[in-house]
Amino acid sequence: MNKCEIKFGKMRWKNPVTVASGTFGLEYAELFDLSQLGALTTKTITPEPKAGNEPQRIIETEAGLLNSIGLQNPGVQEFIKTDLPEYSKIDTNLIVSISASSINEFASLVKKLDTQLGIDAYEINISCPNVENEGIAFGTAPEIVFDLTKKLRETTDRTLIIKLSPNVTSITDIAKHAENAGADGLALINTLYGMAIDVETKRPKLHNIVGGYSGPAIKPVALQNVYKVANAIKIPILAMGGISSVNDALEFIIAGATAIAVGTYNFINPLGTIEIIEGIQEYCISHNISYKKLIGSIQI
Amino acid sequence: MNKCEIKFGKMRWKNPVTVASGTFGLEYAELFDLSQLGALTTKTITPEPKAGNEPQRIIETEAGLLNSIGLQNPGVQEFIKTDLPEYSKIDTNLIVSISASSINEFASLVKKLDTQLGIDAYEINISCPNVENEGIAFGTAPEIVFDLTKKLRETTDRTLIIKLSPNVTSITDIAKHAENAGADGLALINTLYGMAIDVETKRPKLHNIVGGYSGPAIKPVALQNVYKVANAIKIPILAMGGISSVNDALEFIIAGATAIAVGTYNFINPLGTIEIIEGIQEYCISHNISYKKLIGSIQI
Amino acid sequence: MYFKKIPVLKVESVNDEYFVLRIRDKELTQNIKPGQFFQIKDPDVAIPLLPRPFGVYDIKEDVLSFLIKKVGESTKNLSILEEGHIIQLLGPLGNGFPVAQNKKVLIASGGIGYAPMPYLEQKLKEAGNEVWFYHGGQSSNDVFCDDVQNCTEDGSCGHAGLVTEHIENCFDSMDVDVVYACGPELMLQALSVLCNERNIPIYVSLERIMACGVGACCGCVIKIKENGKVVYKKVCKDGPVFGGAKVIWDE
Amino acid sequence: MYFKKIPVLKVESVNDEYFVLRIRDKELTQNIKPGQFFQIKDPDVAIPLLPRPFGVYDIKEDVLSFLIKKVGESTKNLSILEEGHIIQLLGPLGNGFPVAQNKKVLIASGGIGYAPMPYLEQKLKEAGNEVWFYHGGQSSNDVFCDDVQNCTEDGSCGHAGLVTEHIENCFDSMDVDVVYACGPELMLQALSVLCNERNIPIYVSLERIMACGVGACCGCVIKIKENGKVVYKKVCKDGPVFGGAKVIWDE
Ligand SMILES: Cc1cc2nc3c(=O)[nH]c(=O)nc-3n(C[C@H](O)[C@H](O)[C@H](O)COP(=O)(O)OP(=O)(O)OC[C@H]3O[C@@H](n4cnc5c(N)ncnc54)[C@H](O)[C@@H]3O)c2cc1C
Ligand SMILES: Cc1cc2nc3c(=O)[nH]c(=O)nc-3n(C[C@H](O)[C@H](O)[C@H](O)COP(=O)(O)OP(=O)(O)OC[C@H]3O[C@@H](n4cnc5c(N)ncnc54)[C@H](O)[C@@H]3O)c2cc1C
Ligand SMILES: Cc1cc2nc3c(=O)[nH]c(=O)nc-3n(C[C@H](O)[C@H](O)[C@H](O)COP(=O)(O)O)c2cc1C
Ligand SMILES: Cc1cc2nc3c(=O)[nH]c(=O)nc-3n(C[C@H](O)[C@H](O)[C@H](O)COP(=O)(O)O)c2cc1C
Ligand code: FES
Ligand code: FES
Repeated sequence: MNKCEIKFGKMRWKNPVTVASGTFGLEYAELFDLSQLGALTTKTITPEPKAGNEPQRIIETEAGLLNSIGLQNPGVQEFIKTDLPEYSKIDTNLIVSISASSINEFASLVKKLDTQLGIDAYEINISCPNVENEGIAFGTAPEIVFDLTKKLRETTDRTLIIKLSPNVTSITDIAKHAENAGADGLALINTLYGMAIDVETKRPKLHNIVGGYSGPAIKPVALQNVYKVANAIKIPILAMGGISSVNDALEFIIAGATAIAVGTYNFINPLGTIEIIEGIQEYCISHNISYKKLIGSIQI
Repeated sequence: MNKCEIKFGKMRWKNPVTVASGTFGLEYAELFDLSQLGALTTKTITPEPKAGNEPQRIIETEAGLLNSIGLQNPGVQEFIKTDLPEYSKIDTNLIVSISASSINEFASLVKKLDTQLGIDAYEINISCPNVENEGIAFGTAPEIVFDLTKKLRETTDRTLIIKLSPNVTSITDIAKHAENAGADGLALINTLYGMAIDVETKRPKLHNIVGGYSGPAIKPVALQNVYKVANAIKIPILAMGGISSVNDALEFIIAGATAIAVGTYNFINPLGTIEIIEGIQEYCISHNISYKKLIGSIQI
Repeated sequence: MYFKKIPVLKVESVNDEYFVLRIRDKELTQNIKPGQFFQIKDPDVAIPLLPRPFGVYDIKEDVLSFLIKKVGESTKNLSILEEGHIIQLLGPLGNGFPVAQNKKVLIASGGIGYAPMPYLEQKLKEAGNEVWFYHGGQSSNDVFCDDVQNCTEDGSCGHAGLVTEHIENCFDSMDVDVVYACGPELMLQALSVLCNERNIPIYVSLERIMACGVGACCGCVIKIKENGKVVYKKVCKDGPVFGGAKVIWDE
Repeated sequence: MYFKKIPVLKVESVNDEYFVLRIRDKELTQNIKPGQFFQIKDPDVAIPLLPRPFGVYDIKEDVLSFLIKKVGESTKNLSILEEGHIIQLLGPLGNGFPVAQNKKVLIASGGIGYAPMPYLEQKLKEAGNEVWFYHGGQSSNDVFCDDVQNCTEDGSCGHAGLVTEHIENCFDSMDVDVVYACGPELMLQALSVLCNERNIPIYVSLERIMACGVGACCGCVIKIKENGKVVYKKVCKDGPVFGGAKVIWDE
């Protein structure tokens, strides 16, 4: 009697919890059985290998983490050869996060991945703040989001999740464009822009100057975005941003998220996802509410 | 030999520290001599009295504060009668923060205040997230910011500071429009949008559902905005957002702020402004740098 | 109003849930009205950010005491402070209770609402009032002193039942001029109704989440009836004590 | 690799700046390579958020020890933990030092870089190596053991001067097959140059700010020369031990 199964696009999840792209890897298989997760999400894969940004790449700040990894990844070829077979062995949904620098590049990346078994969904990362002149431009222009989503919708039958940036005037506008173009679901939020300076050297603490801000500090902002978007669209939301406890996860679900992803908190407590899965189930039982009813159950 | 005097628009400040609008009041005169501050900033005043939003209006969250005060204020008439005479007695600059619901209303508010002595600058609050269909719309449309600033520039000779919202796709775009229309300086940032939910009652913790997020959690975001805007404009910046220590203030100054404002931290340490003023002076002395040189001294 | 950093004189546990925090200071112990409060924080603790408000429990010479219930992070942190640890205090804050003169007065408290009442009782007695003191709690854990009329819901100490029931009975037998109350809002609301019916003035001390504590942020407002209108009043500055008849209670 | 919550066995102060943290656990003390480290955090402390990496200082039976220098919030917090307080450990992590067999080896450490060396020394000796151990610090405060060649910059203990200077002298008189080093980067860089000139292989253990500690986040990379190209390597997973000749040192 597992009360927390969900449908997300064409996928069925045994529970509503996955990991946020870029914050998790197969390394954690040493610690627990990864098939316990509702889904796995890969770090973002690009058409060609990416070395990533110069270090310093991470710095802890006020209740959060700044990162400028710069989408370091081995490229799709190597991903298919090395990582995908490993992921495929794990008995849960696989969401492959991808990024590219043009609509056509995105489409051919999806085409290439579509030839492979073992992939259940694509998360389209149009919101990474760490890749110059790329990625983020997509995420801020509603029309481009529409065109990109439409093109990818024509390209694949697999579940298509568009991951949105919070660094915009109207995230609902962009969300609606993605929905109208045929997205199966949305993921939000990617990191906020943030920065830190060393006052002794007068240098930015990150080599890239500006980084992506994640962790507990961004939770209220993420929650507000999820609530707003949930009220504007009908497709399911995969929510993330600072989730570090069962309580945090529940707030997002009550605000309207169908599923949640744990990001930065993996670094603090690698077993946090499992504790959150159990906690959600316990909440549903002790509050005598089905998971389905819990989604968007906010009382205004 | 006070090394930290500044010019801000037509004002001269004895030091670069003021308080953020809405987070300070004459009540604190019981604790210290308010003339020690470089400037005082009033809470936002509107043409008519405003009762403010229904409670619950504040809630502490992850390293920050959510508020939905809703610009509670006695209106300009009462402000001129009761508060202004008290403020005028304090020997420092007075920045009056104002808001209104149309360009014309803004202009006549400024006209009314222009008849009064003792006001050194207006901070134009076009970025309050807590007033429905009002305020925030101004802050997100560059053309309206331009028109509003131009109109006010034609209305008054006093220092005109436009206060910007971080909840936009491109804050630099809006900053440039304000500068081009004749603003003397910019204030940033106002609060981020944020939200919190009580998972037992399933109700938003704020009656207004969404509130403004301030405090340490938003500092990296504010710093990034200040850095970006400082690189795009020439007029001075009054920076705020989570400043809670001398170190925080220095980061903003090194990023390009001419002056800084302490907001939420007043609630935590009402003498924080004084400690920050002293700390900035000590830093300049121990690092043998003039305050003027410190502004925007970031090493890239 | 002062803002001071002062060493903890002592933290004394009352029982698992309650403790008394004491500090020693000449200035802070001057001219404090019963019902006034302080904003207190351990400056070494970054989160929670905000200080927390606590009413004045007792003043003996230059020792100022607070009776505190452990309910969350801040109160738990305060409960384990050691002697000499520096804490910050802002206050005294708020209006405090108006102290009647030579009247028959009734003090009613519930749970941690007991905290400001012993000091109020002392001031009332000094002003020549005849004082009855009723206190209610869930169990004997919530009872602090034998010298008052204690009621516990589980009957583990004093009278069994709700303190409001006992007070209602008393109203029939005693002639009360003024009521002072602090405790859960449902209790304050019920008492206000009882007093209203009998035309007895009642002063209630309210709690709201606070940020500044001094009236600057407008964060802590409640709705009050004033001259036929409903207005917002700041619990920190206009209160925490309000006339019970004027308060618009939450549904 | 394990993730465990374990009670503190003991925190022993070495002097004002350094302390030793011990825990007892059967599993965690198995198969640990010298130079490997653990990510440690007090789960009761919300901020700093991230755990902090510490090298293995000593293993005796099932007792695992860390030698830690107080430099910021987390290390200060760890230094005042009481026996029985639960801390979380993730590890062992990283590649560790490759242990030579029957060679003449030199260990060089500076400051807190001493931490992983005693355990390495033990393993090297067990593998039949002849070991010289040089350690340098600013003052006698940074010296931990009399059985090694200590150098202090202020001359307050052992030889006076920089440890690198002493090692340079030794290279002339001794025949060293391999060098193992941990300490400030300037020292590691200088040693790498000395070794390069003499064609002696050197392994250096590096420090970088870490988030995940396991290779998942790509946060802790440094630049390494590999097959004529410059590539990023993760200090947490590909390191913390690297061939000194391959490291591209920061300017
Ligand atoms: C004027 C005034 C006087 C007070 N006097 C006393 C006193 O003498 N002794 C005492 O023990 N307590 C007193 N309180 C209540 C005390 O301030 C709260 O218990 C305290 O703020 C809780 O802090 P926390 O971090 O431990 O708990 P939190 O984790 O902040 O909160 C725990 C629970 O208490 C609620 N809460 C938080 N802050 C307040 C608040 N300010 N008022 C009401 N509920 C709150 C929260 O919503 C939550 O449900 C007083 C409150 C006010 C406004
Ligand atoms: C693989 C590895 C093994 C280590 N082993 C030990 C050990 O055995 N004993 C020991 O005392 N220390 C060791 N360190 C260093 C230790 O991790 C840092 O001193 C610690 O993270 C500082 O945390 P803090 O919160 O006290 O200080 P913070 O306030 O975080 O930082 C204080 C200063 O230290 C710097 N710093 C923070 N984290 C690191 C880090 N991970 N590496 C380098 N500098 C950092 C900061 O930039 C800052 O200047 C090791 C580091 C690594 C990477
Ligand atoms: C170190 C790090 C690396 C990240 N890499 C990616 C990435 O490759 N692709 C992506 O879409 N998001 C990436 N993110 C963003 C996260 O997936 C997530 O959206 C964000 O961190 C907010 O969630 P959190 O606060 O729980 O971490 C990264 C975040 C961090 C902290
Ligand atoms: C309780 C509260 C009330 C505020 N009221 C106003 C206001 O009336 N006008 C305004 O321009 N900004 C207002 N602000 C925003 C602050 O001036 C400031 O821009 C913001 O809080 C960020 O600074 P901080 O993090 O230092 O508080 C308010 C903020 C808080 C917390
Ligand atoms: S707490 Fe700020 S006005 Fe009452
Ligand atoms: S700390 Fe995450 S990869 Fe090294």
